[in-house]
Amino acid sequence: MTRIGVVIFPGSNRDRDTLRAIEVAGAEPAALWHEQATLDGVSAVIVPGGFAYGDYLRAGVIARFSPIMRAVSAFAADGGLVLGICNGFQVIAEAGLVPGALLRNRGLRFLGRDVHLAIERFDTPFTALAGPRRPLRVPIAHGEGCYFADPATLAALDRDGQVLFRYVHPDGTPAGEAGDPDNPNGSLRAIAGVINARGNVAGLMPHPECAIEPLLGSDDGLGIIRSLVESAGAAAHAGSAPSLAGSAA
Amino acid sequence: MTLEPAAGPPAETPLHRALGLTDEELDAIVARLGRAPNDLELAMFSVMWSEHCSYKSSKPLLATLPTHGADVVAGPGENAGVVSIGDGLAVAFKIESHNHPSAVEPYQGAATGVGGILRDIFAMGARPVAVLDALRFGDPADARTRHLVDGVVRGVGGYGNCVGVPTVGGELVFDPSYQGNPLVNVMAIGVLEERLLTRAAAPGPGNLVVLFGSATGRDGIGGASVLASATFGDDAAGASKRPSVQVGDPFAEKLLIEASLELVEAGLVEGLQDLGAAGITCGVSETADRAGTGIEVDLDAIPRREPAMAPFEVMISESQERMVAIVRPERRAAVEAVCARWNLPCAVIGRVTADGDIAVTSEGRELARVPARALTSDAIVHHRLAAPPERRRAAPAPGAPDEATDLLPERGMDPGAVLLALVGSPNLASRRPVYEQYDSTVQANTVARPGRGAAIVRLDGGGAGRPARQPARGIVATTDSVAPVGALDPWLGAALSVAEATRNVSITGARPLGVTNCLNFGDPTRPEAFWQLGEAVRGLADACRALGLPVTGGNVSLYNESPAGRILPTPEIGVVGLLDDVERHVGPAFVRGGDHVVLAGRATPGLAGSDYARLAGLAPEDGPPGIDLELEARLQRFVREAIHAGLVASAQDVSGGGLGVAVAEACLWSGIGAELRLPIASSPAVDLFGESPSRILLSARPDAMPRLLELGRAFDVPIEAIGLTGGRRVVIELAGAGATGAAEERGSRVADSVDVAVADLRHAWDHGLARALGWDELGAGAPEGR
Amino acid sequence: MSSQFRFAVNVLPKDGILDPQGRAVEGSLGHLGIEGVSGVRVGRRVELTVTAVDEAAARATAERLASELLANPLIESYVVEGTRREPVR
Amino acid sequence: MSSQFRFAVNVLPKDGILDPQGRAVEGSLGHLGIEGVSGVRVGRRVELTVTAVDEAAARATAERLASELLANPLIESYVVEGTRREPVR
Ligand SMILES: Nc1ncnc2c1ncn2[C@@H]1O[C@H](COP(=O)(O)OP(=O)(O)O)[C@@H](O)[C@H]1O
Ligand SMILES: [Mg+2]
Repeated sequence: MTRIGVVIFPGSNRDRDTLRAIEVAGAEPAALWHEQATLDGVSAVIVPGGFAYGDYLRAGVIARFSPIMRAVSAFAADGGLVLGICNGFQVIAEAGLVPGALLRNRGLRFLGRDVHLAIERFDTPFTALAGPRRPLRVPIAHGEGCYFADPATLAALDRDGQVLFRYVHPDGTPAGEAGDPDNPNGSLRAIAGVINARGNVAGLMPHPECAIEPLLGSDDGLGIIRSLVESAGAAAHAGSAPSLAGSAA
Repeated sequence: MTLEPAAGPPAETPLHRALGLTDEELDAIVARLGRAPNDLELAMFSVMWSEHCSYKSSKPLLATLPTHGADVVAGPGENAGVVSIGDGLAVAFKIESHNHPSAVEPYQGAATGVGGILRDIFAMGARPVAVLDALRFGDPADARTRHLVDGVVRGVGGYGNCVGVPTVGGELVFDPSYQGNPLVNVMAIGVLEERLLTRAAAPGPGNLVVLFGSATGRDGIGGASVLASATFGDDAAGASKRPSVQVGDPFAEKLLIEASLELVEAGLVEGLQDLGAAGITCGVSETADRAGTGIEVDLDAIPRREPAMAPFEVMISESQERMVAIVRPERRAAVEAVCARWNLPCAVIGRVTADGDIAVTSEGRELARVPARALTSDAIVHHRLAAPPERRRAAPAPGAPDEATDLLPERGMDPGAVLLALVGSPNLASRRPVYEQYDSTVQANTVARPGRGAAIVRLDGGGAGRPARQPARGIVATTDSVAPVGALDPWLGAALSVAEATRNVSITGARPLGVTNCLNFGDPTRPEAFWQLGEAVRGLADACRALGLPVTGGNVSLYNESPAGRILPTPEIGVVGLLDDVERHVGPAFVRGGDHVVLAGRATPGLAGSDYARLAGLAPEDGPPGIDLELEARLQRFVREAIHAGLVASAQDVSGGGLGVAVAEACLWSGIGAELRLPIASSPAVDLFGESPSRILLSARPDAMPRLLELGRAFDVPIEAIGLTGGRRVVIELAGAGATGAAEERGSRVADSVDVAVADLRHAWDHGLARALGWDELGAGAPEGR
Repeated sequence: MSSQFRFAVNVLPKDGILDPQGRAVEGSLGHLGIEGVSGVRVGRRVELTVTAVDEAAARATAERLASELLANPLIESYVVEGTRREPVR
Repeated sequence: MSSQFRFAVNVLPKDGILDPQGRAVEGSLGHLGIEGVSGVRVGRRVELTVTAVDEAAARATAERLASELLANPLIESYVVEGTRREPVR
């Protein structure tokens, strides 16, 4: 079975949710402790939500320096699949694995609610099985999720198809930038998630791993987790970069 | 009366009084020691014999509560109540106040309140799975109130969100009586494998006392800092500069949770105790007393955050995020390894002894020696004077003849307009602006989030190495307090609170497991306040007995008075229930058009204490509605049975704002209207907006109706079909002799029908709170800091 | 005639008050391979421009803002730093 | 022989970066009845002690900490302020 790793920092708090979501999506979850320097041969890595190292100073910045992140960066550099969710997105953004930064929500309050999300591309390892249903309804829970990048970077992201998820109104029309409750944190261009240029590292603020069963309000997030599981399985099977990097690390 | 705060105690004030102990209490200490205490011992007594730690005024009252139940595995006296739920699992839960710290520093007060109650849960070996916050403030338009609400809500979120425990419910109530003294009560719930149940005891002389978590600073020394000037030569200014505000570190708490649970799961600890009020003194004396042992504390071994701390400061510091474990010597290394893994400082600070004393040593010298019992179970008990107020308004006895207090047509009010006003009023409007600041979904088990009715959290979801159970069960939780009625009749207020909280659990289909409570009252040396406390405890006990429920724990907060006034006596009731199959829970919103709407129970007269009374005024001699506890018990059994039999589509409690608001909510949550014809038993105001208890608004498919009505008869519960769901308006026609007669006598038309668009109700409900608090809709608030 | 003055208000946790952020920074130094750093305190810095008739009046405004809005006197202390006169724009 | 040096690092949002906290401060001036305040920027201030052989080495450490940890160059700029030599305790 495909093994997907979940990084556990001190202060991670959606690690168990993520491990379980991987199981539900049909793969074998593997916990990766922040102090370890290797990835135990997993086929993909999820950096989960929470408050790594308390999110003190700036969300994600202290976690970025932990030993496991060196391994994650090397894995990503070798083409390994990495998904950062919420705090995990903040961590990989601080680590420079994806472009941009996550600022305080414009309303200056933590927000925990459901949002609507459009998937902008279905040809990535993170979204291949996520269609066609949209917009997705998934929960958010964060205080620092306002996506920021300078104008040139923003233009390039849109041009190169690196915007993976966008906040939208319930009817699917794009949310505004400021003063629109459907863009909960005031992210520039309503960006909720991005992918790196190479297409193997993605991050998003909402929580697909907490939207995997109707009992809890939505299973719209399952397609994202399943996409990752399938892509990781395919990559491992083909003996391509991810598994090599994992065993070599 | 002092006009200016004194910089320090005048030289002639005896130390014990400066520490808050009375002469009588000093005598009692001397009697227990057989000698005069030294200053360190006196400091230890002063914190342990505080009302907060000793329950010296409330203990005799609490002893009258029903606490037994077949499934109760830990009751009052433990850090949290624990009830077995079968399959080897148990649920731990408790509610606690942090009123006074929150009044001083709302963010940190609320944050450390969350931290404290969570520690009580995982000290039992339970993983915290849910938090509920019950908040009460003064006038929402007042600047000070707004500052407090903002800070408290940020504090609850700031802590709970970070530690990864979902905040799934709570309350937010405004009443002028809380203007100078807000209430911040927090309830936490945890789940544990019963075999891992851990007690806060220190058995086995020779065992080690291990302190782990944050280092000890001068936090919360507060009143005791007089000792610094009195005995340690600090000048008064220096003493007053010592910080008394405790600052919480939720990140440290998260590590503490994981480390504590790992220690418990690995079987490495004999006992576990959180350190809160009275710090190490409380931790060691309570654990020793529970085991009939003593503890010798090596002061020098305690990790400090600050230089030059005096012994008394170390012993009574309330630094947050600390735990004490009792550990066998051969397991020391294993315990240290777990703490190191979680990067938590950890130190052996003492040993369990057989002599029953708490001894404190430093550099080989003994600084204090006090019997553990004298600090805890044998602390002084005060039998306070109780006296009822001279004038009070009592509820009519159950079954008393109805007396119309029909203000509604008299004032020429359109009941639809009243309904809109109620739905948008600060106490009834949506709490979304508040609970959206909380993470309610972390742990991926929240089935019913905050917003409508009781919270539901799935158990047995599986994952992380644990098998999923089929069907998955669920925990249902709520907090409630009917404080305005308690001000008129404290017995009734407490009984109504228990009835409402348990009803809110029962209407989901869950079986209530037990009751926890936080008694927020005034100065117990004031006979009327103490009478209120006594009556409330009696009401709590009576209601729990009638419903067959144990009180598994709680907390008492007294002296909730300020120059601005006294709070309504507020018995905050927390209830936890169990759903055998979480998928089959029933919600409060209508689910489809064409269902029958059914009212189970019957309105009784009395409007005092209701939201309608607050909005519209009422006859001065009107009393609050009474309660028939037997009917309440039957009603709750009926609704659980009906849900179990699959007869119920939705079930909504009738409480704040009465039946009118209950209908409005069931509609506006679903977007489905209703057309109802309400038989008026006493008066339109009472039947529409009265808050008499023991009523449930149900909806059911037409084909379920015969069996539902039959079940009502079987349980001897009055039950009436009052209309159908459907459309986009809420229409309630008021029918029956009572209404027509009363209204016609006054020469007005029968009280007009309620006829309001669901969308209008929704709008009023959505925006009422933000408007009342002056928050803009996106939630931009005051800058941090202040 | 009024001028503009730029101030900075430094707000830091009071001595003796727990500073979880400062502790977290200290705890991360190992991973960064940085040695010899201690006593870390983390606070806020607020920079602002005050338009007033003279520096004394401007400073009084900055002080008021600091004490009433920017710092929580129970747990934080502040210092108003300044000033640099700016041309009125 | 090494000495201790105390530094402060001021981290502020770069020009052009959203600063909702600064806006919030400006927005609440009205309630306080404070006038003439503008251009509010809210950032962080970190104070720390560095033990090193000399001031240059100490400052280098503080600079490294500031650039690698305390500020995110995408969105923030920083200034290292110092220094006051402290007696080694
Ligand atoms: N109102 C009450 N009803 C029942 N039990 C109570 C009540 N108040 C306090 N208790 C019990 O008394 C014990 C001491 O309470 P408390 O000092 O708040 O505990 P802790 O120090 O662990 O927070 C607890 O077991 C608590 O459950
Ligand atoms: Mg306790």
